[in-house]
Amino acid sequence: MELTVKLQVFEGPLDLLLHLLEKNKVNIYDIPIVEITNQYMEYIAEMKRNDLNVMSEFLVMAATLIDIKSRMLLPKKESEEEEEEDPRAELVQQLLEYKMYKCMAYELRDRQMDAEQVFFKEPTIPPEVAEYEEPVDLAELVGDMNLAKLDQIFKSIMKKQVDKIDPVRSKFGKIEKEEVSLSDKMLYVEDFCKTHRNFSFRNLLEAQASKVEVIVTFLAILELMKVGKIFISQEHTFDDIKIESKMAA
Amino acid sequence: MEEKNYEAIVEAILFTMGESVELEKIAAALELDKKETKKIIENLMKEYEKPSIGMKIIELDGAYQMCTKSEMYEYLIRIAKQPKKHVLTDVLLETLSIIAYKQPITKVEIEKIRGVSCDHAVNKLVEYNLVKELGRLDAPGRPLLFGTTEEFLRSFGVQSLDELPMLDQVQIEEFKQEAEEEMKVKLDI
Amino acid sequence: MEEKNYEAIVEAILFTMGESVELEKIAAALELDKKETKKIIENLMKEYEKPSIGMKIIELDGAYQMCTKSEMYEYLIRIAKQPKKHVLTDVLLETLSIIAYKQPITKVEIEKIRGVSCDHAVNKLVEYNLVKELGRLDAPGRPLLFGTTEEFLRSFGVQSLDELPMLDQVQIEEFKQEAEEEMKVKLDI
Repeated sequence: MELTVKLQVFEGPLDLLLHLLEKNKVNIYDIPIVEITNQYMEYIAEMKRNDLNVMSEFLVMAATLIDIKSRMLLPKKESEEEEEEDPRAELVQQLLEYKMYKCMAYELRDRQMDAEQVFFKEPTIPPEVAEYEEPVDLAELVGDMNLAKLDQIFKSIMKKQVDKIDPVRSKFGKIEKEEVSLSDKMLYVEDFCKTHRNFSFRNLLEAQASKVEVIVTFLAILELMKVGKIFISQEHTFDDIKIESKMAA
Repeated sequence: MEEKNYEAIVEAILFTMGESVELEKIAAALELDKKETKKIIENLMKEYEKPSIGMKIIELDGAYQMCTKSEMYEYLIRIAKQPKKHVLTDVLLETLSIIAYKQPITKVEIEKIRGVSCDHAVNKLVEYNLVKELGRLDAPGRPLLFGTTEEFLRSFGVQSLDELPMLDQVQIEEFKQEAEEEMKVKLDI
Repeated sequence: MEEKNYEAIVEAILFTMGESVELEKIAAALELDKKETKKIIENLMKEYEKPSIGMKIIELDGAYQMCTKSEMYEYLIRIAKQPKKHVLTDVLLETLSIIAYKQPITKVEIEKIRGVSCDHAVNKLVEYNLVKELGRLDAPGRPLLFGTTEEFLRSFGVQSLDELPMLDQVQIEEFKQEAEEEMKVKLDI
């Protein structure tokens, strides 16, 4: 129920994103991606996860935001040969275009309200005139269309139908939701910190069973770093990350 | 509109309704009494007598109706006589082929196959007399069932419905296998 | 009628047909060329602007239709049935505006702009006869192409697609520069 109420407010991820930008009074061209991503994730966390179709649309955008966020966290290439593109550029473009159509939609609504005040008339063709209404000339209409061609059309439609059934995915079983919560993972990492004061990020990831676990572990590390429970260091780009516990043993 | 243009309102009413409208009703819309209303209508009727106007207002038993002047008939007939440009568009052909091979079929089923609403296409095909209603499906909402007409058979050179080569289960299976083969080839690369 | 009252004929045609009538057809009925016919229709349209007349003539993509003036609405609503209105949600309006500006367009392209699946919205718009299929794109999967209908023009009081309210290139540029100015200010601090 809650979901439908919220969805009336946000018609999709771009809509939500625009709302967040407005709420924070920031310019589309200068999205504070870290803040916005956090707020976006908070919103997703609030959504009841009962409509996977809707959720997935929001999640795609969440992934995009996190992708941009992580790219912005990475140190910039030092070579100045090619100017690095702002990772936000594509999103900005998409937001601008979406905003433009949203603006047009309002304009259309105004016009519709004006146009609605008008009445039209049903045709009233006098009987003397109606007699001359020519029947549709079927022979001309059908032209050189024949059964064989119609058959072709039908087959191509049916083939499209069959194509829609993804032969790989249709064989998949049910997808079970994996329960990997960020808070659980944080507890896990904190525990790990108690036994290992200094450890390697890679080692920690090796202990993770699935992709989801790896991702959530990474998020847990970021979160713990933010609250100051751990300290991380890395000598060079792509080197292993060293993690040091800042918590009392 | 500072001063109400009563004549314009009467005009608009008669135009919109198309059929005859009783004096009472017009008076109620104008918020005037019948006598005043009648005077306005009579003025308007006189105005319409001008040859520069193509319509006239007639009185029928205390009701009024706007219609074309009979001098205009010859032009209207010319409009009616102009062959309409009818074309079987892709949309119509696709819809027709689905109806032909899957009849009797409901609009909902057609929509399922094409993925788009088919109201307009089916209505056009009915207008062209290529498709007709066959009755109603005994299911919730009692949806209409559609099928092809005799004219369809004639125009497409089919002797009888049995002659419609059916895409049977076997063929659908073949399509499926074909699609799977294609996928396998892709995965092998 | 010694001299033809062309304006009266056009009036009678538009009145009788009720629906939109293409310029070609009117020209054929008048036995005039399109240019002359257009001039006559335009004169008539101007004539109809007088406040003493309750109707107006609108242009829809090269066709003409007679309807009532919006000032008449309050009176007509007392007597006539409200024309059927489709309530368009934000989703439908956004989807419609994308289709209107980008036609012909496929569902996939619409989804790219809105970031949300648009199946339902497009189907509803087709059902409301605001959007129609324009054929198929010559690309893998032959996806359907969509565009707006004449009903769209009518419902939104637009004469032709060229007349759609435009965020033109200039406006977009201004918009961008504004944003860039703001950025600079921020960087200066």
